[in-house]
Amino acid sequence: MKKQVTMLVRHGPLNTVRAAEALRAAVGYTLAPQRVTALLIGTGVCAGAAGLRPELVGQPEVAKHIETLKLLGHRVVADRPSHEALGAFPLHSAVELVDRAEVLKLLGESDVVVPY
Amino acid sequence: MKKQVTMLVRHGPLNTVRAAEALRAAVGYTLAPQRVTALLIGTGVCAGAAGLRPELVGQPEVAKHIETLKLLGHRVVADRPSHEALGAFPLHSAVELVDRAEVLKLLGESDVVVPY
Amino acid sequence: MKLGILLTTSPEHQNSTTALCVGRAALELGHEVELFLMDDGVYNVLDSRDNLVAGAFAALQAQGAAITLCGSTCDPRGVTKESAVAGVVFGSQYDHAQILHRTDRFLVFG
Amino acid sequence: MKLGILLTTSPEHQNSTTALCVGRAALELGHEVELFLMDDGVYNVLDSRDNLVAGAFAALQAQGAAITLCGSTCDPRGVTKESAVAGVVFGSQYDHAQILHRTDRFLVFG
Amino acid sequence: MKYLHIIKDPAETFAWQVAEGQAHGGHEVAVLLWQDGVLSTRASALPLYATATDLEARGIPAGRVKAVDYREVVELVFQHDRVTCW
Amino acid sequence: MKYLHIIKDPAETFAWQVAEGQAHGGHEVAVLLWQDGVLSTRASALPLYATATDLEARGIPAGRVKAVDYREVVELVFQHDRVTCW
Repeated sequence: MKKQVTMLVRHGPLNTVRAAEALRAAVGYTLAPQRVTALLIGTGVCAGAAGLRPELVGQPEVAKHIETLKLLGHRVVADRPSHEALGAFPLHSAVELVDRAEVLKLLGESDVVVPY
Repeated sequence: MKKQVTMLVRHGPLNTVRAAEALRAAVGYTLAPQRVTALLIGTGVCAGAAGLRPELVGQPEVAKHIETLKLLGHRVVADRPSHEALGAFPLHSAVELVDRAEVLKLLGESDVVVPY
Repeated sequence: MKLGILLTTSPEHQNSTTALCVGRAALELGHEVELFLMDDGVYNVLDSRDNLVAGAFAALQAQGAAITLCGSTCDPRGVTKESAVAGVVFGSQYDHAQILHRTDRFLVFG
Repeated sequence: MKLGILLTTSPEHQNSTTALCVGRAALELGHEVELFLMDDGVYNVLDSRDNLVAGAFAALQAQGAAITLCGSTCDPRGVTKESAVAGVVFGSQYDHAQILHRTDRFLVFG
Repeated sequence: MKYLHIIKDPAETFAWQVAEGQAHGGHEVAVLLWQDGVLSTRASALPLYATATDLEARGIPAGRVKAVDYREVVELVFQHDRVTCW
Repeated sequence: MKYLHIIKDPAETFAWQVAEGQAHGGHEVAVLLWQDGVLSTRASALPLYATATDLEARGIPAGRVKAVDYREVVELVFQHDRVTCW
């Protein structure tokens, strides 16, 4: 059975490794029969910012995982209210902005939600 | 020169060791010529709750440090608005409730503030 | 039934105790328990005389739980086969994906 | 002048890099730098081939910074004189208090 | 569908929103508080559980929540179709 | 008295309150944003600094803040009487 898995990226992109690690794990989840969505929410939406350069502050890559998920046919979505609250900065082209209603629908439909 | 040092306890008492460690460090600060105040604020006020039993969840002691600070003539204060927001539970007898204005005054007068 | 547990925080966090208590109770009730540790979670099985948490994870393993670590998060943290609790598996995100997939419920401690 | 630095988080946090950058800049400008590491902060000097952060702290030490650990937080974490970067001092909260007292500014990375 | 939300942070807000939205949508939803989550003062019409040791460790009377031990936690986890550990 | 507040969390609110209260009380107060703190969108009349590498790493133009390197950070730290690293 194919599982619908949602990875919640809730932390800022570079203060800790958590956002990068959440996305790395989400890429890993595609190695089983699973439909994976990475949901960037709260400060986590900043992990979807265009032009992140984590190597400048000694932190691991983020964009690579976002691109891999997209390439493999999975989704990376960002919560619109969080994005607006943080100044609606430009997002990576592989990240879709979605409304809060769609976020709630996505969470309700997921077999597993992994808050990271 | 005697330094006025304020230790900010901002984390809940038992989810992590941080509240207990902040208080342990505050006790340590009394080993130099320093006037120490531990300020419980935000979820940190719960570290001042009467009847904490950290050993039940494998976490380190908290009350011992509060009592030691008081015994040595230093202060442990709790921010009143934080305490009220969390339901105004009974506090350890060594903890003084102070208004936000006094909290701001205390921070302004401190030579060193250590947010933990 | 099968219970999966993901632990990503160090022993500083009560997550370690909670995960141990839930894992133990699940085993006692006859369920299978599989844990995956990554990031600072791998420090939970860094063996030392004074690391009581590592001892408790070893005991959970002896009780029947399977513990797998993300090897690539162990390397930079200095957690090695020699320094870790015996019996834990140095695995990868592939294992994480499989555990998530084959367990009936997946509890996250982050 | 004297700069004190307290680091209480593991290498997962950017705090390690920021503390290193500030410490390095302070030394270059001719200041004295003293670091105190406690809680998960002690993992920053757990030596291993792949722990680049530990290497950077060793280099900061070679540049003139003094690094003291809270010994009692090392024990349960399995950080020992053998496994830590050479030259760091296994101290106590007494040292923490003295560093706080004798430095002109005290930066907290928690 | 039966949803269980497990909350450990007394400042958590989004998880409550999700839980209440699901209940509003006609699902059976319960909340389990553990760790410092038992300090939560959030008003809610949802069935609330809390781990007994976490209440006791923090000196809090069970009051409005149903205190449970870890075996009951495991039972709750398997009785609900979907469980999110926030 | 000259106060410097160093903020690393974009969601921080209390530190800003403290800083603005001190400025209101007639003190000279500055704020240095670093790490994810550079993501803060808080409106403030205080002088704002941010570490250049943190801005660059997060793809943010300096805009309203003055970008500084780590030597300038150290200078700011010693130029202010009291520094709090939130």
